Amino acid sequence: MKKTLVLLGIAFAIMAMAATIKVGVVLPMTGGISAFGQLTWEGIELAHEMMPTVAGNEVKLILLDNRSEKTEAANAVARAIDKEKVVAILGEVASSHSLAGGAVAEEKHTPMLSPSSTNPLVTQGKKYVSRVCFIDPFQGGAAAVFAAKKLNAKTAVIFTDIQQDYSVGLTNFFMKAFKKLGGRAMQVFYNTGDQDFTAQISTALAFNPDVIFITGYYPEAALISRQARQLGYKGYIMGGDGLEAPELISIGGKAVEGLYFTTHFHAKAAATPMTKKFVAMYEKKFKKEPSALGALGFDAYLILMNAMEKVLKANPDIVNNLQAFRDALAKEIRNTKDFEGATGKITIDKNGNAIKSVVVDVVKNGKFDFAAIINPDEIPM
Amino acid sequence: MNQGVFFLQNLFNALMLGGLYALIAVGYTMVYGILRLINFAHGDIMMMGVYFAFYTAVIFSAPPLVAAIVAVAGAAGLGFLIDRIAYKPLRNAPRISALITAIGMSFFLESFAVVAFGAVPKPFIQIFKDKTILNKVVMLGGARIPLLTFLVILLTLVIFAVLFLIVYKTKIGMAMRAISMDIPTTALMGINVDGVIGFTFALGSALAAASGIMWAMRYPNVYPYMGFMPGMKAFIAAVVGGIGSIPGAVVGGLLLGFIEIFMVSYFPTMSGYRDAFAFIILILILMFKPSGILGKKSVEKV
Amino acid sequence: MSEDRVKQLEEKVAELEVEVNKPILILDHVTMQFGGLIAVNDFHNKVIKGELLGLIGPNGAGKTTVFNVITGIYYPTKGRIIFDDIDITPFRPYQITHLGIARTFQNIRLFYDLTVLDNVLVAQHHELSNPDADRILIRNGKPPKNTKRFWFWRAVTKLGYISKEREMVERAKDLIERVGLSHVMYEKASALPYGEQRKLEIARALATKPKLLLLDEPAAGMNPKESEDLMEFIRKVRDDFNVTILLIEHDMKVVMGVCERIIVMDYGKIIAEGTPEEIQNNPRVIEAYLGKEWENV
Amino acid sequence: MSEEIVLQLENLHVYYGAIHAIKGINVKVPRGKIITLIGANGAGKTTTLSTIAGLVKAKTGKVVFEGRDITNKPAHIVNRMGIALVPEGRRIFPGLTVYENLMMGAYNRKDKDGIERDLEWIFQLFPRLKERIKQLGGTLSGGEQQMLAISRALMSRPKLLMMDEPSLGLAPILVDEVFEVIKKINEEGTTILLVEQNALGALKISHYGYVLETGSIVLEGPSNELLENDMVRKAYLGVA
Amino acid sequence: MVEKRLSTKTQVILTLIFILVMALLLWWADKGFDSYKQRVLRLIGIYAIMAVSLNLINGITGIFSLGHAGFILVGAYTAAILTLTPAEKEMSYLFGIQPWIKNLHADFFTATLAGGAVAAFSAFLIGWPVLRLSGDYLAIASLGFAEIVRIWANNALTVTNGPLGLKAIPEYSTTWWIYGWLLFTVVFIASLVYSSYGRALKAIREDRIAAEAMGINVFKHQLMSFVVGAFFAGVSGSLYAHWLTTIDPRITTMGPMLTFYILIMIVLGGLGSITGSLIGAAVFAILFEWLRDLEQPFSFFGIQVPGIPGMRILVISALFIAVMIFWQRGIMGREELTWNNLYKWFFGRKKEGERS
Repeated sequence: MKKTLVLLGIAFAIMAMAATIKVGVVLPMTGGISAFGQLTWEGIELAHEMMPTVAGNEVKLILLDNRSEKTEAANAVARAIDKEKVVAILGEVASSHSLAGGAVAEEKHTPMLSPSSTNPLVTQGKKYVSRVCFIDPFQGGAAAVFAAKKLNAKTAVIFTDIQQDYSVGLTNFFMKAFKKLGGRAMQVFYNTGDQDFTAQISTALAFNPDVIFITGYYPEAALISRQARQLGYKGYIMGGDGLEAPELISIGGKAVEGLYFTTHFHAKAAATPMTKKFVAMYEKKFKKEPSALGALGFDAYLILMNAMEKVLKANPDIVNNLQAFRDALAKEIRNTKDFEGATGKITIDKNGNAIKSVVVDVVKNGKFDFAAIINPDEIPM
Repeated sequence: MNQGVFFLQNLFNALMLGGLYALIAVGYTMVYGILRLINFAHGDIMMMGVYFAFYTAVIFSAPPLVAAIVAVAGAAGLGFLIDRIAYKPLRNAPRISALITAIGMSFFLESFAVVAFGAVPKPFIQIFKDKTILNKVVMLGGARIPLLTFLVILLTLVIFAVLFLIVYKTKIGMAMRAISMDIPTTALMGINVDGVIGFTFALGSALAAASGIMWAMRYPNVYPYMGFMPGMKAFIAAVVGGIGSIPGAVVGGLLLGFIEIFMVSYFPTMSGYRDAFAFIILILILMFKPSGILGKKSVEKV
Repeated sequence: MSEDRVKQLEEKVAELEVEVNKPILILDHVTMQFGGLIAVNDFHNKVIKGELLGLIGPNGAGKTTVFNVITGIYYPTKGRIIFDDIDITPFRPYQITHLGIARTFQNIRLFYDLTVLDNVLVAQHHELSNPDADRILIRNGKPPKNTKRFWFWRAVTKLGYISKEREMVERAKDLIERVGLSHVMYEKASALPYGEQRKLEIARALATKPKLLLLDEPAAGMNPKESEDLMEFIRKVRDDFNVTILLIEHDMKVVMGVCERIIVMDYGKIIAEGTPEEIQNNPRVIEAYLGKEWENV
Repeated sequence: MSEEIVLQLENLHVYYGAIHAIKGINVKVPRGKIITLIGANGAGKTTTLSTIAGLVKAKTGKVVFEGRDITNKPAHIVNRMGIALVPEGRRIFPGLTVYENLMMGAYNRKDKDGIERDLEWIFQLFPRLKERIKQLGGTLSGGEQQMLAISRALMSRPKLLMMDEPSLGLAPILVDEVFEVIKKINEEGTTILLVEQNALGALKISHYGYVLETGSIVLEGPSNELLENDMVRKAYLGVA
Repeated sequence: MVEKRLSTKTQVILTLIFILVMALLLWWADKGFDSYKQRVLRLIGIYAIMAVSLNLINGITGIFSLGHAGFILVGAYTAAILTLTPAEKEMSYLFGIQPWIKNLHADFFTATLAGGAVAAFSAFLIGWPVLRLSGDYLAIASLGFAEIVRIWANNALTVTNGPLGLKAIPEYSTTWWIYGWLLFTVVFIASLVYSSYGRALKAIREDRIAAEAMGINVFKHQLMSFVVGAFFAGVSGSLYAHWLTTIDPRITTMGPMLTFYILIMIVLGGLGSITGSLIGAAVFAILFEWLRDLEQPFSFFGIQVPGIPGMRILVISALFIAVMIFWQRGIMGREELTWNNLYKWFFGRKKEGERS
């Protein structure tokens, strides 16, 4: 009798200890940039399937849509923190949303980990907001180095999506670096959702560029490449991480063959064991090639879990003190060092930015292939 | 590229874009012509039509032509249904109510597409492969012109002619014109007004799907919000040309296509303002000739 | 007497007549053209202060267009319109109203979602808020109506507004009483029966304090009994409110019964002018408009 | 004398929102006759015709046409059964030609020869329309528009022709002409239900009349008797 | 017959009591609510200002404007540029900054006023061409102007920082600021609407030709309504910017979508009803957050339903269409929730019998 009671007591104690940890995921699942949200969510879901518990506690993901709107981006973060009582937030995708949501997270002392917001301002001056991706000055510099040194380009035309802060920022950083490396550059603008770029391309061709650098996202980039090739452009086409999506190839077709873009990972480049595992799992579950956004979402989840595990191991009872848990977690995320994620070895510095190499991919035979790797020290800052 | 070739190239680019605008605008203008309703959902019907084609081709591996026919028929049915469910109950309501409902319908179709098809863009090119003859490029005086451009221009002309015949030479066309003037009296003539309006919606929506497919062949990127901007521009084209007038829609579409392409080509620094051009033209036209280039002036009876 | 002398005397008489029968409104060779259609063709006539003038003619003869030209809704193709010694041709409708011409419409145009009281109050708004008509009056050497300045801010802050508002309401209620609509004071205009809507429209026009009142088919849709009441009402309005009235009407009984002078239009032109008796016996009018039935009434 | 009743209204009630516009009226229209409804504006005359034509829905009561219940049938069905309405204010299609306007009336007819014959008949009735066959409806004068509206209704070969205020807004000289035409059409075999404010004219040509006041029938009888009726004379004929 | 009504004195006292009670409630909410609820509460206040101001233009005056987002944008940018310090601006403008823009600085209240004023001035300029049109054309032209303004903001890098938008705007919009401005908005617009100006505006809505024949300078009054509406739209823009702390000229942030949302609010509340707009704004803001539960996985009679993102907007748009079809007048119609109407509601039932 006594024995059973003791056993029951132990069982209860274990149950009490094994709490459910809630993690908020705030993404644009609908609206203008919902594609990014949905791709990121695939990676997060996958990682959650792979690692559904941390230190014996179940992790519950709460997905909140922000309809690609700023108002909602901020509201959803507030809701996750106050209503859902989440320990941490994964998100958001677009830098402008991360800025709106990040302000709320910072105010409420809740860690927020963005998978793919590359604008430097997102983490600037904040203690609780971090990211697992590199920042734009870094990426723009790497792309300029690749264009000038590896492709020997002297002239570049940059296609800027005037509606995307990401694109405008990246353009700015690329131009600065490219000019520093002795190149000449010119800019043309387009708008998100544009379908016809023949006018800009005709203008660009008059400049006779060695390289066309597209700083926007893949839907337009695929069309720009197609139309540029149709209009007889023979030079290089390059882009940033916004180009990485299987649709670049399916929409762009032959036109994107030989296109280079900077990105976060490639199976061949940063051969961590996790990369292979991620690719295999992703292809099994979604029956398609993984996307960079998916990989970043995947890494964001894992880095969060990694930090959580450390916090919980040091102090298992912290589960019961939400605010202490959040504070400790925010600090721990910034202690991440050489974490082996799907996108390579990731270190998060004390400002909350990830330090990692930039990978350059090339489209070859209708597939993304590894082309080069640019390390942080190569970039003129 | 020399100036002549540059101009020729842009000329055909403009014809292509303008032709596509015109095709979408014709559907807009027909519905407006008879109901005085700005069917904000028109661009979204076009989007649905493209999805119909995409899924018919992907799931049933149907040949492109079959997929196109299914899409056109599906969109026609959808247009008819939308009219029955959302617009018909509001026939006698203030026009503003119908306009607001149309905005709601546009939201609805977009979010329906997000939920049902996902927001990740789908590559339309999977159906109409790169090797399709339409994507072949013709050299013309140094300019490179895809065959599709000629098809769009040809189809715009054909559709315009067919519509002209329907509206001016058939009984149902006469009924459509009568409805645009006076609905109850048309009903008194023994004409099933809702039937004729439904037919107009179906026809306009079928046109939207047809132009949507061509749009997707040119810009092979299918996503739930793809209808918004073309829809908006086509609407502007319809107003600029004279809303309610089919030749006006064609003129307006071409004009818009020309201005957009040529402004961006010859003033590349202005390309960020590209969408603003459309609105500036719209406002200028509304200021100086509110009934549009080919529209008839209507005098308010006092 | 020489012919010159006769002429001189005639001119003298005419001058004296002008003194007595001073015209309040002169339509000076007014032509209104819409595209190819000439709706009003060289209309040249006047309205004498205090008279009750009728304008008749077949449908499409251009009667309502004459009203629209007078009230500034249309700008005439040719000609001038002089009201109370001021050339009002280029003025906007609201300015013309402010100078003292009010009208009703063929198809009643009330503010249907507003109460009867509010309908009348709307007509008083311009007196307080419209300084630009004052400027016209001053420019033409007439006394201004002393529009309140900063009326907008008074209305918002209610400073110096409430007493004026009360005054306005009193005046409106008084007017409504005088036209016999006080039992429906707080009803929406849309809830009124047809006849009362007509009366309300006239009351609303009177609330603008007009010198000249234009009535566009006031008896339309009334039965003979109602029409008779209306005639009484129109005469009463003219006398009580001291206005000149110009009316378009189809109901010959009303026109013949109430008007002192009648102008007949056909195809945009004046084809006859005179007293009711003269009109009834004018062969041109009988042929174009009245038909034989009226010949011997 | 037993007459065949073409149209019968049985205890018809119609509401516009909260307004009770028609309060239980009973009307019979025998074949081959002209029946008139007279009354002041707002008495419910137009509402009655609109309800029969299917433009307005009845709350209770029945509309029976040739033995069939047609209450609240849609307007185009009612028209196809053989009832044509010449609406108040003529309502011709201003942007269609005179010919197209006439063809709108014959929209549901398939008999080309019959249409041809009826056109001839109409041009005999209104020679002026023939002259203006290619003109747009909107360019006609008021009287011509009224003729066109009547002709358009006749083009559907109606068994019952309803007319709403055909004399409204016409010059006195034209009013007589219109009544003449109505009489003529009736004499050629069409049953007519006529709504008029011009009570004198209407009663002169009709066989039987109903007097409507605020939605109810207050008086009915053969037209010549109504012409003599004191109440009618006072209220509607303007004769003291 | 005399209308049943409360005396003015009673109404004033009741109103003052109501404002006091609301202030107490707000004070309690400000202390007791978690930040999420507070955010929604503040958003309701901002939406309410937007809705009431658009309602003045659309509902009261009958100008069917679809350009409200443009005025909100102008107000938001003006105010944000003013409250950001020159140093902060220097840092965030990547493409350089016009020196005169850089050196502008003001406190929050002045900035908000300036936001309203610049919005009002832009309405004054835009009004000249737009208000010459009517109906659908006016709607489209105003939408066009709002888009032109937005596209300009997107391209004028050295003034607005282009698509990068303005970030790190101080979070000045407290509950008190927002509801203080809301009170001012409602009082201002209500006293305008319930004056001879308001009657004139309604007359224009009902029939502009008849209104002009009544001596009303239709254009001037429409312009006045447009300018006043735009002023408060600008104010709401400033509050919005200082609530969100970051703004950009994106189509989803300040584009037609925002106008459509406000339109939904005022139609839901009842076009032409100020209190209806307040209710509409609250219903809209709360509904969007409340319906989030639809997007979470839930069990429905034992069946597990996976969370589907997008269900909210799908349900809301379907609901909205249903409202338009079955309940066109919205919650309040053109009526107001006034003391008199409440009084009539509760005690005035006999009224219909009284009239003969």
